[in-house]
Amino acid sequence: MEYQTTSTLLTWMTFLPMIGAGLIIGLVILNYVFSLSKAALDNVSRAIAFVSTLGVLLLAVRLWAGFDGNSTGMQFVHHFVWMRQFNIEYFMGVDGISITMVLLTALITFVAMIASVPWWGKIEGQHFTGKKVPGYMVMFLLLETGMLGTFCALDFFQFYIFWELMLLPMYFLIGIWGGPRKEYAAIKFFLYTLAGSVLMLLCMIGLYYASGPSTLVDGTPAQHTFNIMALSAMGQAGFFAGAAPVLGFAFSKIVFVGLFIGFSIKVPMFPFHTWLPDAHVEAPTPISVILAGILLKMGAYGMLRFNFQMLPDAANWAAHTIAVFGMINIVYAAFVCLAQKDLKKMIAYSSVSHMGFVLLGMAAMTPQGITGAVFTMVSHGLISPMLFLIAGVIYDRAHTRDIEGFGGLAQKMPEYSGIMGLAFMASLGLPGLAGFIGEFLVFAGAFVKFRLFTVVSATAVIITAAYYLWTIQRMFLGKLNDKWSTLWDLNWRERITLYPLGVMVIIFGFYPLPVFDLMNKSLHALMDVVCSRI
Amino acid sequence: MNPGLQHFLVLSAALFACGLLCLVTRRNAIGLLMGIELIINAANINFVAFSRHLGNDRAGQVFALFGIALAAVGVTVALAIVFALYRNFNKSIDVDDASRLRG
Amino acid sequence: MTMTQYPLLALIPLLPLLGAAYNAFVGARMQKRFGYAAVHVPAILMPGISFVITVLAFARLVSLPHHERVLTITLWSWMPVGSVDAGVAFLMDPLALVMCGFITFVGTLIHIYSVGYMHEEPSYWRFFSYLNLFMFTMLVLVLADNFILMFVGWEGVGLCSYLLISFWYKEKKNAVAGMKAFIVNRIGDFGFLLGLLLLFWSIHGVTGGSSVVFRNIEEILAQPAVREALSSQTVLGLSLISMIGILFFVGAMGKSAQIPLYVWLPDAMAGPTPVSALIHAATMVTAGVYLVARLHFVFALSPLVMSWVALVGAVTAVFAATIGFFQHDIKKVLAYSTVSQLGYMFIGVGVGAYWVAIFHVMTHAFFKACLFLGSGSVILGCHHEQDMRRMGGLKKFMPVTAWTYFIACCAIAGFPFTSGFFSKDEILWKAFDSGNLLFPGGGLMIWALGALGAVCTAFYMFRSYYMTFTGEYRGAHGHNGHGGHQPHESPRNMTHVLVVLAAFSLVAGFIGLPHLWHLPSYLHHWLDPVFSGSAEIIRSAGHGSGHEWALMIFSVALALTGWAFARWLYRDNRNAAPSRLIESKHPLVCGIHRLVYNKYYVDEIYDAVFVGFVMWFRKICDWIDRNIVDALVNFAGLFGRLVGRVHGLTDTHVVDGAVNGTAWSIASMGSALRLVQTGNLRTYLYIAISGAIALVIMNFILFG
Amino acid sequence: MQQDLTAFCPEIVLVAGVLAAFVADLFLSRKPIKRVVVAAIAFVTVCGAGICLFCPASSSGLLFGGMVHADAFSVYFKALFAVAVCAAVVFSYFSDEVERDRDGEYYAILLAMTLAMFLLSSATNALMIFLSLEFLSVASYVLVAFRRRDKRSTEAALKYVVYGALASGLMLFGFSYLYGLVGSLDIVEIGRGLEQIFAGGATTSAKLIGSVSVMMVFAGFAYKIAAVPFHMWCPDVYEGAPTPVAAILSVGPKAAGFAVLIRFLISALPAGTIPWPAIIGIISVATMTLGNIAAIHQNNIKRLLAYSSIAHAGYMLMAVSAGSPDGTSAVMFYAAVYMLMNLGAFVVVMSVRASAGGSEEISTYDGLSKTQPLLAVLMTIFLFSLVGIPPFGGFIGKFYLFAALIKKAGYWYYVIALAGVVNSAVSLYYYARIIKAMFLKEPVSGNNIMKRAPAAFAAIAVILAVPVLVLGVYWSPLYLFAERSTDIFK
Repeated sequence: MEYQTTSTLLTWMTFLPMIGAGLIIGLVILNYVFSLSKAALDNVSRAIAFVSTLGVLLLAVRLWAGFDGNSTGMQFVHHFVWMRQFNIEYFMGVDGISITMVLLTALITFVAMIASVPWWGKIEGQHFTGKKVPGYMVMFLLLETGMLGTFCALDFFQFYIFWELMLLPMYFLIGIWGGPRKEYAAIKFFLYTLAGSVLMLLCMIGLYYASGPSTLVDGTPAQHTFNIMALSAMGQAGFFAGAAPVLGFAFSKIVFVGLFIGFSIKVPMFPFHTWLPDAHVEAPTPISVILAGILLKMGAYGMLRFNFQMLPDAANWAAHTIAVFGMINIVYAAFVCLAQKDLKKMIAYSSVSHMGFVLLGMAAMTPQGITGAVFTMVSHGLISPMLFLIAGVIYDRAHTRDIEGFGGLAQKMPEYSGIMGLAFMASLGLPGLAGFIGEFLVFAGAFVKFRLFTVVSATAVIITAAYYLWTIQRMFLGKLNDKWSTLWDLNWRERITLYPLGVMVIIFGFYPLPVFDLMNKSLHALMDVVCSRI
Repeated sequence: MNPGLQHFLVLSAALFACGLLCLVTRRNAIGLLMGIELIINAANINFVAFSRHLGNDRAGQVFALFGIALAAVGVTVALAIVFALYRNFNKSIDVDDASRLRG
Repeated sequence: MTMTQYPLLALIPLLPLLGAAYNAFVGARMQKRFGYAAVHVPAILMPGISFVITVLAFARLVSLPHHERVLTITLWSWMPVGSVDAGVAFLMDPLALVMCGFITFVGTLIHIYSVGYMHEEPSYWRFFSYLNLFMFTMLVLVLADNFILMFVGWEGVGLCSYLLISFWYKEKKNAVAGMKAFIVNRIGDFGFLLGLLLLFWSIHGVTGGSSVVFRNIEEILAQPAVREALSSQTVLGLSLISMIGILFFVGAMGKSAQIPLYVWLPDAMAGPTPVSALIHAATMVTAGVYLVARLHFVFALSPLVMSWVALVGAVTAVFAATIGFFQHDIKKVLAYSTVSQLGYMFIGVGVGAYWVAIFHVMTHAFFKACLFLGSGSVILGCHHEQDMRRMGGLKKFMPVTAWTYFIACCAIAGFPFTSGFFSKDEILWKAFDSGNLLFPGGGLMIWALGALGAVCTAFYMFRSYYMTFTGEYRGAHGHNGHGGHQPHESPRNMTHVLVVLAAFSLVAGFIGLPHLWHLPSYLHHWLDPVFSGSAEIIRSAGHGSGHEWALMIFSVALALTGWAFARWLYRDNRNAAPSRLIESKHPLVCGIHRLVYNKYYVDEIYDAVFVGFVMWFRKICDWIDRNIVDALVNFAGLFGRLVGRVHGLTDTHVVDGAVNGTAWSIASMGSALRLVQTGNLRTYLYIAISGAIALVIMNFILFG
Repeated sequence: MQQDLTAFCPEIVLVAGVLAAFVADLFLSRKPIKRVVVAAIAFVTVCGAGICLFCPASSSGLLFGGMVHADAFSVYFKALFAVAVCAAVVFSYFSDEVERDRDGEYYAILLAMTLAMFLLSSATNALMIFLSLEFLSVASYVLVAFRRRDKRSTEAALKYVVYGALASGLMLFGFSYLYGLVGSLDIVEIGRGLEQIFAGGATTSAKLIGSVSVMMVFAGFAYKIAAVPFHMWCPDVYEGAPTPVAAILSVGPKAAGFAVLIRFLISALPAGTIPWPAIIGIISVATMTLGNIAAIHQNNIKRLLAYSSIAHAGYMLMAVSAGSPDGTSAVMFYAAVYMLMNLGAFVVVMSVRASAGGSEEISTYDGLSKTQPLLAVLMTIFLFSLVGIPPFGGFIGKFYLFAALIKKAGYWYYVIALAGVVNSAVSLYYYARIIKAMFLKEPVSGNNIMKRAPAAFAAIAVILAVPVLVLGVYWSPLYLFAERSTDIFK
């Protein structure tokens, strides 16, 4: 079906941060002419960034309000021809799957922004929030544009542009504002993701030339297309399954593998996950928050949007393998968590483990499985930011994250311990908190397809509890280590980042209907596509 | 007996071979230039021989003339550079001395 | 089956949640500003009101016809995906009502008791907030109308027990105990989860649709076709239904501390005594029994599982009881007695006498709570002394405690006409009379084990009584902490609670009188509609009433024997036999003693095997991750090595990884190229010419 | 075949410019004025030539008995050269590496070089190809050797000249055999002749000689575009030559080489003769891989950029090997983008070199983002564009290259494309190294700015950066231009 422009909201949302970035750049240039004081420059750029992220959040609320959960199609479509060569279009739109991610992005980015400014709470010593502020804010805003664009783009080429657009800011954000081994972490992140995305590039071009004729939005006929909706329609019609083989493999399968590798590096999936711990450990807190909260979801989102929606036959062919990798992610990463001494690293690996649930659920291709996978994306998108913020709180105070080094903190920081307990419990899937619903649905969905894998994965329920509780015990319980007798409890800056997330985690634990209402219809549409080929 | 095409070709091939040999064996800059001259002239002989073979086709002869001319041009520039070499690399035109740029 | 909407139902769990929230968020400030009352008054009020509502609900139920006694309220649909029709919905049927009744009642009492017990505690508010939270989760567990909501309560109580066990977290051992409890419980939850999934999808496989709501599943399983399918299809050599039952039973084991998952419960005594009384004796630990009773329509279908449940229960009953013999810590004794009593309850559900099991759950709640609170009062009186060897003669200091404790002992030992007597004897009789145990002579065997457990119970309970309350006070000397201090009776609010509970442990039995006496058994009649579904499956061996009389008398005799022994050995601490036994050098004797005293070294074995394995395996995984995956996936070490190179070879782990990953890497190739680029003109010419030749040759090789 | 010279006016303008420059150099005595005047002449000339390009006549037909074919294809490249040389004139004027006392010659030779590139891009006859190639080479030799008293400059020139002479010698020899085989020098004629030979009309020895000679001819082109195995001069020459010269060498002659290569391959080697796509493919993979891998260890920025330019030659050859109109237009598009971003990078290098007292080590760039943020940002743009990451022009260029290959849809092309993407991932290492130095490292107290570099460099860099950015999001005009220019081959 043909999508005509109905709203430019998404475009505004996506490019608002970029406008903000432009303003900050202008400010910096002005600063060359009549030099402002550093403090002034910093605060103004902070303000600009803050306002634009806030604006995005408001637009996101508007989006939510205007979204009709009962239609399976794309909404808020903004669609025009961008480049006639290669029939590239500018095509923005959200359906039930992507809107959850868009809302999540808007929210988490705003939270991360609050965590990136030194307001409403004292920050002592050298802190990244005081370092090269305008540059940080510009990169941060560009990153947001990239993320939103990736979730909204419905033209493969456009998607790719946004996808890569995210890389550069991320590289700098980790590389400049990161921790001691930032350079290594940054380049590693960059190389892994780039390696994945160049593969994706080839597959994209391959799909383009394999695609059949369609018409551009303005009605001109096109021999091939990048339009994701058109491509999906063709793929669901078995168009790519029948395409000419590549390097001796069936076209759809090899393209599936290529795309899948590209996305699974971002997820990250088992053997490609090693960039994540390094990136997380070195990145400044807000960037870890965004990394865990949103970037990881992009991989999974891409899998749903491309691998599953466009190449259902190959998806069914690969489901079993994906499930195996999901299982490995879940269990293996859980065990690795158990071995970590660095709090942030442990949390990073726990993210790997939780994204395994997403993989497992998707692979199952049952209603419960896919719904669970997407819901896990949402809940993990709320929980893991909390975890990283929490890690950041303690690091700002103690300048170390060595779990063994702490002990008895609960006496000095009761509120902190409480919120951390909440986050940990949510993350280990305690029923009644958001983490559980996704986890349970994934297990429920996968059990019928992959009984063994599900049982093995479910053991992670125990391991996860083990490493979280052990961490709590080592950090918060027991005798207070005198070294930390000077620590102070949460300040307002940290409260306003942590509490909203905590509240949402609890609410979605008992009342997840809003999320389901958003995504159910689209997910069912997707399932009709994928599951019909089982 | 009057020489036919193949004689000339053999000659030119021989010259060409000498030229290459000369290029890879000589350390003296001038020697290298001579090697190049040999190669170019081998080509010129070919051209002339072929043009003769094709019934005095003018193109070949013209090409040969241009070849000679350009060889001259090339060598002029080359000699200038060799001179600079001689000046900069304390009175030596051994090309092996000029091996500072590497890696 | 018609069901009655009853909105008030939602309040029963929600009120305690409210109390928990109140204390969690403002409790601390309230405590500072208005004193402790501001904390405990709401905390007590909430479960109190819940109790009142329960009573109202009872009235409402009674007003309904016998077989339609079901109240429900659905708040909202929870995760409407496919046939997962879970809602946030509560259901109260007679079974739930009984549970609810004594939970709220005993719970409220224990809240009151805690006011006295915790009066010196600085983070008083935290304690009450946890306690209320526990009430909430426990009530959710009991009132849930579907598996998933029940699971919320199921894990919630685990969480609360974790929080309360490690309440005094400054002691590392408390923290560890809490952790242990939670993780062992999670192992059970693992079983619960898989059981649920298997049940859900098995039904789905048979009928095409499925459900997670108890009543729907019961109706589906009532269809003979479904029963047939589930018992005929097999998984891993077991019939589906048996596998489901076993998995659920694993869950029950974890929660209700049955062999092999009982190890957490004794350690759980690290928590404050009211917690031990409420969670680790009266309510939470019986959740497993409740689960089996709730799922009677599943378990009844599989005699195999039933027999297992009964057997595990019986063995646990004896095993734990024997450990009780030599424990010195008064709370440890009670802990093991709890484990063993839970064993009895599982015998009950195992032989299909569900109502009796619930009966015992209830009576046990009274007398065990009484015992624990008594011990708590003792501990408080002796200034936080828990070792019975440093007590003795407390009767004269704290008479009320002593008497109530004694009464509770009689109840648990099963002296005639006490509550324990009725419930335990009924269980033993049902076991003896059970007709659907798979192994031959099963009934007799289970009964024998139960009887053995009974005598042990009587013995160690009275042992603890005599060691504690009779003889001379041994605490003052050698106990320099409070040297000279005399033990004192606990404040009134505590003793009153003790009295109430003691009274109930005496009389509570009369609601379930044995049929033998041709007197009405109210409880049986009350629970009848719940279990009627599986009633026809449960067969009795059909022993006559003569047997029953005999057994009853016999078990009374057993109880008296145990009591007599204990009295002879420990009364007034006169008899030297116990000390001789302990000092005895005879290898066999002291060997056995050490074995039993150390709880058969089960904890040590677990540590060595399971914990050891996990700790080893995590190291392996970590090593693999750092040295193999990171290296190999760095595209054959290339990334790692190059990054290392690009960043000045500083990062040893990358380079090592790369080296481990691969011997050959592009980086080394790059340095080779540097050598080729010698800077010598003639080399270049060589290469150029040979390159040209290579081109020509390649041209021929490839394309003739 | 028309005989009026209107189609030749750009070249004529250039010739006039060369003469004017020489004359001015001769008669003006006062140095400062002379510099300005000569540079101005050069600038105006190139602009003039560029403008002439766009009068329709300049792309109309054969000249000089088929020696030169002024067609759309050549016009595209000529426009490229015009832009490049315009930039070159400006930054040469501000660079202190061009010896001030002799820059009259410098600009004259620069113009001559431009003329040579113009001719090369439109040459359709073996003789013309050889002539213009030599012309170009000789001009480049002189420019490379321009710093007479500089050891490195001299050494570079020596290597360049000998290496180049060898290559053109081989080419000449190859042409002589081709001439013998088909009896003509016009490349189209050669094409026909070879077709007949390979159609089976002739003996295998003829085929043998045919392919050998083609290989020899190819050596000449390969040397111009610095493709393996004729690349070895490239790093040394770039390092030794004055930076402005290196800059212009890295884009001008390379592009010209591609122009003539494509023309030759398509006209002289039609399908059925030599299976050049395969050979080019192999060479392209070898070239890009070698370039990228060798670049990783370089510490001299110019040398690094030299290797990167080799790698980029490999990328472009990749599309050449597709041997399709798409491939051709992709190469042309890429050549343009590459010209912009590579010149940009070199300009930044010049600026840093000027401010850091002639140092070309990568360590010079430590903390550049602190000392000269603007330059650092510009350099980042150029480098990421070279890597081929959106939203920069470089990505679009690469996209077209890969697209051309994949469209061909053959085992062989997929393999090459795969090699291409892996390489562009690898290339990130050494580019990121510079970026890392600029942004992630702190400035070393040793190499703080000694003197201010002329602002002109930054200005040029900005001017070059703008199209690099714009082409990242809006590139159709340029691509259409390239596409239309390839029509002649359809």
